[in-house]
Amino acid sequence: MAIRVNLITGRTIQQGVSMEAGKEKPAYTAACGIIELDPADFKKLGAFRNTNVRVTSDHGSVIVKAVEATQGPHPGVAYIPMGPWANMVVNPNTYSTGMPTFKGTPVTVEVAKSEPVFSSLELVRKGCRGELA
Amino acid sequence: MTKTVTDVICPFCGTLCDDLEVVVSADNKELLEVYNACAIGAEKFLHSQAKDRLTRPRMRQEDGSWKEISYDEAIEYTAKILTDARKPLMYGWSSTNCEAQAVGSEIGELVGAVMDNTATVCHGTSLIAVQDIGIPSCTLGEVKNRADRILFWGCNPAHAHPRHMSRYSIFPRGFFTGKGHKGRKVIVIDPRPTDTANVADVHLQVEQGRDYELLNAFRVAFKGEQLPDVVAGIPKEKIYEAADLLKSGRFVIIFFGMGVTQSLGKNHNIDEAIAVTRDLNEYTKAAIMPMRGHYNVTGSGQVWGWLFGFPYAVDLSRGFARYNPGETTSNDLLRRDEVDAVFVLGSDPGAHFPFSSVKKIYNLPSVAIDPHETPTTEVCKVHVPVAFVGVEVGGCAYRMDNVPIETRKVVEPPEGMMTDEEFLRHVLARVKEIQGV
Amino acid sequence: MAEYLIKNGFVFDPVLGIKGDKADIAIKDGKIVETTALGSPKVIDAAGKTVMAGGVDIHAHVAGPKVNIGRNFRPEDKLFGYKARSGIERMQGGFSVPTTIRTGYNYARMGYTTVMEAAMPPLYARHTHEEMRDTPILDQGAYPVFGNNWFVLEYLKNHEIENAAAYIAWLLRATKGYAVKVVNPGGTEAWGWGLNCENVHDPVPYFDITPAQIVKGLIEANEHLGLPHSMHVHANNLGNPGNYTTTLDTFKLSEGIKPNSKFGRDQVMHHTHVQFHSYGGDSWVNVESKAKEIMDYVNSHENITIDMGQVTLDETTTMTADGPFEHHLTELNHLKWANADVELETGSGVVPYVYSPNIKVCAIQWAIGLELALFAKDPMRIFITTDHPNAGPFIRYPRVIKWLMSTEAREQQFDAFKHKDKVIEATNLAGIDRELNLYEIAQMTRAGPAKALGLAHMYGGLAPGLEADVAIYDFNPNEPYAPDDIETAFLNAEHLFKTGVQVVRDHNIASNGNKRTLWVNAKVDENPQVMRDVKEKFLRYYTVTLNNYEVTGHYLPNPYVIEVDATE
Amino acid sequence: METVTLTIKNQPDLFLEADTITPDAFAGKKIEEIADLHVYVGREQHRLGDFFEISGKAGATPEETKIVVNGDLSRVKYIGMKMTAGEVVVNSNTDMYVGAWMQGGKITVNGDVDAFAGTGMKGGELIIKGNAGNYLGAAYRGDWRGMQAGKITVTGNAGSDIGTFMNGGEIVIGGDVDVHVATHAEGGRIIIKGNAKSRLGGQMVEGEIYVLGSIDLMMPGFAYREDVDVDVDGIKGRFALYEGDLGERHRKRKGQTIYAKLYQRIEA
Repeated sequence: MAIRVNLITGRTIQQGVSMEAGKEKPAYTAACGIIELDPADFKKLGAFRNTNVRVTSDHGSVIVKAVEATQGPHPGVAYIPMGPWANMVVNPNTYSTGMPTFKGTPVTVEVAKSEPVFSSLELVRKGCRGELA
Repeated sequence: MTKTVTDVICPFCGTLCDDLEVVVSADNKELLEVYNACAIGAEKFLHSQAKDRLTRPRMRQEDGSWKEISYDEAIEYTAKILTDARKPLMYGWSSTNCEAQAVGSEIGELVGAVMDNTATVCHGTSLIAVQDIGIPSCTLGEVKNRADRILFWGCNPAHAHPRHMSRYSIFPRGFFTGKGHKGRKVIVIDPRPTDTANVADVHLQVEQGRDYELLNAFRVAFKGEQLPDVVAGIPKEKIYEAADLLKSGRFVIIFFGMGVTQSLGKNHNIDEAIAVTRDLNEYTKAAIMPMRGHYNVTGSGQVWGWLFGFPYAVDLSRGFARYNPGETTSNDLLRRDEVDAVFVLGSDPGAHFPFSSVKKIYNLPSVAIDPHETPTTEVCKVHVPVAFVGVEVGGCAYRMDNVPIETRKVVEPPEGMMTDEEFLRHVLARVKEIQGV
Repeated sequence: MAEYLIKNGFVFDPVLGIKGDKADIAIKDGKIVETTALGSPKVIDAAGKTVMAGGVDIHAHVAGPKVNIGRNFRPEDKLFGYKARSGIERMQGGFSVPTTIRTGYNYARMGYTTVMEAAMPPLYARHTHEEMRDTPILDQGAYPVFGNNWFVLEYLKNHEIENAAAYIAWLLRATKGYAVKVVNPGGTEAWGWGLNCENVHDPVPYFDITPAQIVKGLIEANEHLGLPHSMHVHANNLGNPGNYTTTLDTFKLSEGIKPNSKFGRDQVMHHTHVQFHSYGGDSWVNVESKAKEIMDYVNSHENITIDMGQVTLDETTTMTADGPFEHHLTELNHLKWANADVELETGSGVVPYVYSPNIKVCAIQWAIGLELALFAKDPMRIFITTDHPNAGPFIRYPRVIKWLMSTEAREQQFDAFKHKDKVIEATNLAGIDRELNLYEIAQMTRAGPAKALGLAHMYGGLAPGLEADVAIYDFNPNEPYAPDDIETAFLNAEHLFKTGVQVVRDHNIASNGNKRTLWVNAKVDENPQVMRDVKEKFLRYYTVTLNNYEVTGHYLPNPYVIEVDATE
Repeated sequence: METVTLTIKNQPDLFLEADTITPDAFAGKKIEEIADLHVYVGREQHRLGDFFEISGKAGATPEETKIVVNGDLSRVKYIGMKMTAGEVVVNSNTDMYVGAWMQGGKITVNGDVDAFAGTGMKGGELIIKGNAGNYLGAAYRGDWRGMQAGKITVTGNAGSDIGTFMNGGEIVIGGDVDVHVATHAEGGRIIIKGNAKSRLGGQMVEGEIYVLGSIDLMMPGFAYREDVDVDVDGIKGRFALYEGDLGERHRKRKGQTIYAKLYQRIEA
């Protein structure tokens, strides 16, 4: 079962705190290796809260944990805190302004229970070495 | 015995709070407590004390493992990749002081680098807009003392600038604003009902990516012209209402963030928001301000402004300064393979650039100067840990309203650790040796 | 330090009273000395050339927040206008708002050695000092703005001169400032509400004080302290038709006040860029020159000095602490507008502007500026400026000198105007045949401004004991020349010495110099009330703490402190 | 008219800055002198001859000089920059700034061009047989003087931000365009024969946009006025006329407010 949503990214206080505490630490993965979905979208996806999901766009794919929106409702809009996980799938097109399109990337979300959410360092390392599925 | 340092500046975000109190050990070696800071700021101070902190440079080996190297070796490697390259990218410059930025600029001049800062993925598009239409703005104290209409557009200070609302915008009581929050009307425009929206009088849940249309609708409404029934998901009645609410203020301030700088339209969103502010000055007093992220991204734009004439994306490769976002901006340069070495200081592109750009850094000669271990240090060939600016060394930083404040040193860095400025001065000297100047 | 002997030049020096006679100038240990004091100097042959003291600019916007807004928001001002790095010269860019590096080099190329930043917002003093630090060669100081400062408004409302003086002394120390600057008194505070004060009796909203009270009170406070420079004012109503009456009203506020200063100045008011304040008529249709009326007043009142603010007919960038004026300007030309109001202190605006010879008003402005200088009876009291970059970039000073020295050059410009006849009709210039000589130019660009700044003991002349700031121009006044030869010569000094260091050699930058930052440390008696007020305002209204406000240490790597004792 | 033919022989490993490939730079020069003209790779200065085989003969003046450039030029910037006269033919895709700030003469590109082609164009003709990138015929950053005069013709599609701050001249796009068309324009004419997305005429003061295809989303600041018959530059048909940007400033003539005009075709 898969759903299409519009992905945006940005800061959260947890992202900020865990970033300053060390991006190599699990707390950073817990804060940013997630996707916030609206309850309505959870229903469509037919998944429980806190399930790992694969998020795929035209630009890439990443495994994150699906959690319920903390600042909702926003049906049809999904939120991944700014960081390496979001940046695996955001639209890099700058329209010749220098700014990638971090907000407003159409993505597919599908349940991927058994697949792991990598830490930030693992994720970029594996990505650079072409070791990601 | 411990002692308390007062009036400490927080080196996290562009709010640049300067009222922190920090308790340190008598010998200045240990930082014990932080008061008045937000959760993020406090964490930044405390993390400097982490026991597992890296204190020496390291170089990536063939087998992928790290090998500790001396600062001299790190200086040599950095000077070499910069002088070997024909067009190195020197990126970051936002989490450091203006003194380091000035030394870095001189290195960039000598090696013909492209100098870019984190505005390139944050408020760079705001800077483009300012170049196209200008920006009526003010210091945060003007907001505190005068503002009775506060509009947050595509920004969420409750999470990104936690003390902004209490120090400057929504809650403080100022000279002409003795009633504080009660005397102000707060509007939030965001595709999500954010925690900031929860403290607002009005929240317009704009359809994501349609800010340009909604801003245009405000300008049409100001002029009393007809609107379509619904714009960007907002019924026209609500737009006319919000427009009147702004016009009826004595002093309107608009704060905006990455919700508009990074969405479709980018610089155009900001351009139109500034036009809205210009329009409001026909009826009352209005100002607009970007919610700058890093605590000194503004400073790097100032330093490059007076040295080169441009606030970011400055291409020095031809011996003079050129600028054109879309060409001289980090992500375009990396995506197009326009640069042949990467130097990063005071930022984490590994975490905050699209992965396609990160992969390019991985494939180039690269060095990261950063107190932390980060996705950037993970993909660079050499990592140089340094002292924390604003904690272990002072220096000038510019607040989001361009007000310069001298950050303070509150504790000693770990034994034998260099500061950004020290490391850069050594690199500069070595570059001059290599080039024979 | 090397000794130099500059031999056989035609010397123009108001301090020594030398009017183009051949003389030798001796340099030793950074000072001008008697030629007999030299040992084995390097000899510079100045035969057939013009020798003057280093130029002194009393009013230019070259460093600080609004200048950098001008740089950063005008990439088009730098397009194709750069100069590449070479040798000791760092890279340079920008035309109307040059980078700090180019600012230092271009002033030096014109033979200038001292340049004052005309408006420093106190809260941004660090920024202003950082830019001056990165401006090579020049000695510089900056004027903090006081005319809309809440402390000043509250003290002067009750005519508390001593308290105002104590606060001025404190702020000069906190910001490392040089003089008391006033911009659109009261009007910029009014602009905090989108309003303005358009004449000297227009009350300031809430503060219940008038611009006249502010200006008079600041003159008195300035003389109470006996500062090196006088109160330096940009009056209300700048740039509007008919504003000359406001200017005269402002002048009159100085009547009967005598200078109290050990620094040798005779004025108690310096009024800047008077060109912008000398308009008659009541609209842009019938605007006309009132330079005659203005100069009749100035010529007959010795306690006033002024500078021109000469329009140079270029595309430039206007920038001023007169916030409401810049808003007015952007309404007229629809170009990009930046505004930067500063809590409790001041404000500013920045707007690009194109002074076109095809536009009648621009041509009239051009004529008015020149008329001011040409009507001047005492060239020691009126100084050449372009209010850089407001009326034009400073790099045009040599062109202004050309216009002042040559009726032929002025006629050439008149002929280039689209509305020549209308311009002649609205101005006096066409009927003026006066041509200034190099001695008068030296008064207007060296000796005069140095004296008005209270720096005659350092700058502006070639008398033994003064700083060895000496410019040598490849210009022979005793041979026939074309008007353009004047501009060429003064745009490219052949040699320039700055406190004894040769910074320009054979028309090229030879050294980044030994730049100093001047500031005034005025000692006053303890004033507990003022210190209480300061603490209270920082606690309640400022967004930085008092302990994070003062500019200290590395922002002034090479400070030069002028001590003033104002204690009883 | 004399012709100089350039054929790229060495590909730059970064990008080649070749703003000297113009009739103005070539005119009156011998082939050896042309080969000595400077080009840049990053901070390195090279000779044009280091990268190109150069043959033929330059005319005495730019007017009499034609330049033909062959080979893969997709990593070459600035061809035809600031040219005032003569002709340039590029038989390849090429990179940024083709014909930027050109004042006269004619450039034909038989391929695609990247961003910033025709930046700040003052005159002449720029013909692109393939697709154009973003900021076609736009103003340089911060400048309120965009395209002043001349004509740009694109056979294929164009990117975003075409005609920003346009004051005059004409841009004709054979295919589709991306977002933001004629932003801040105060004059000139843009014809889009294909489809448009959104943000047409945002903050537009004066000038004309013609769209023959579809428009995803109209700016709220553009109001429908009436249906009109159009016959302009070979474009005939019935068009819906919209005026705007109602939120923007506009001058008045004889008491009438002058708006920017957007025509969308109803039928051919």
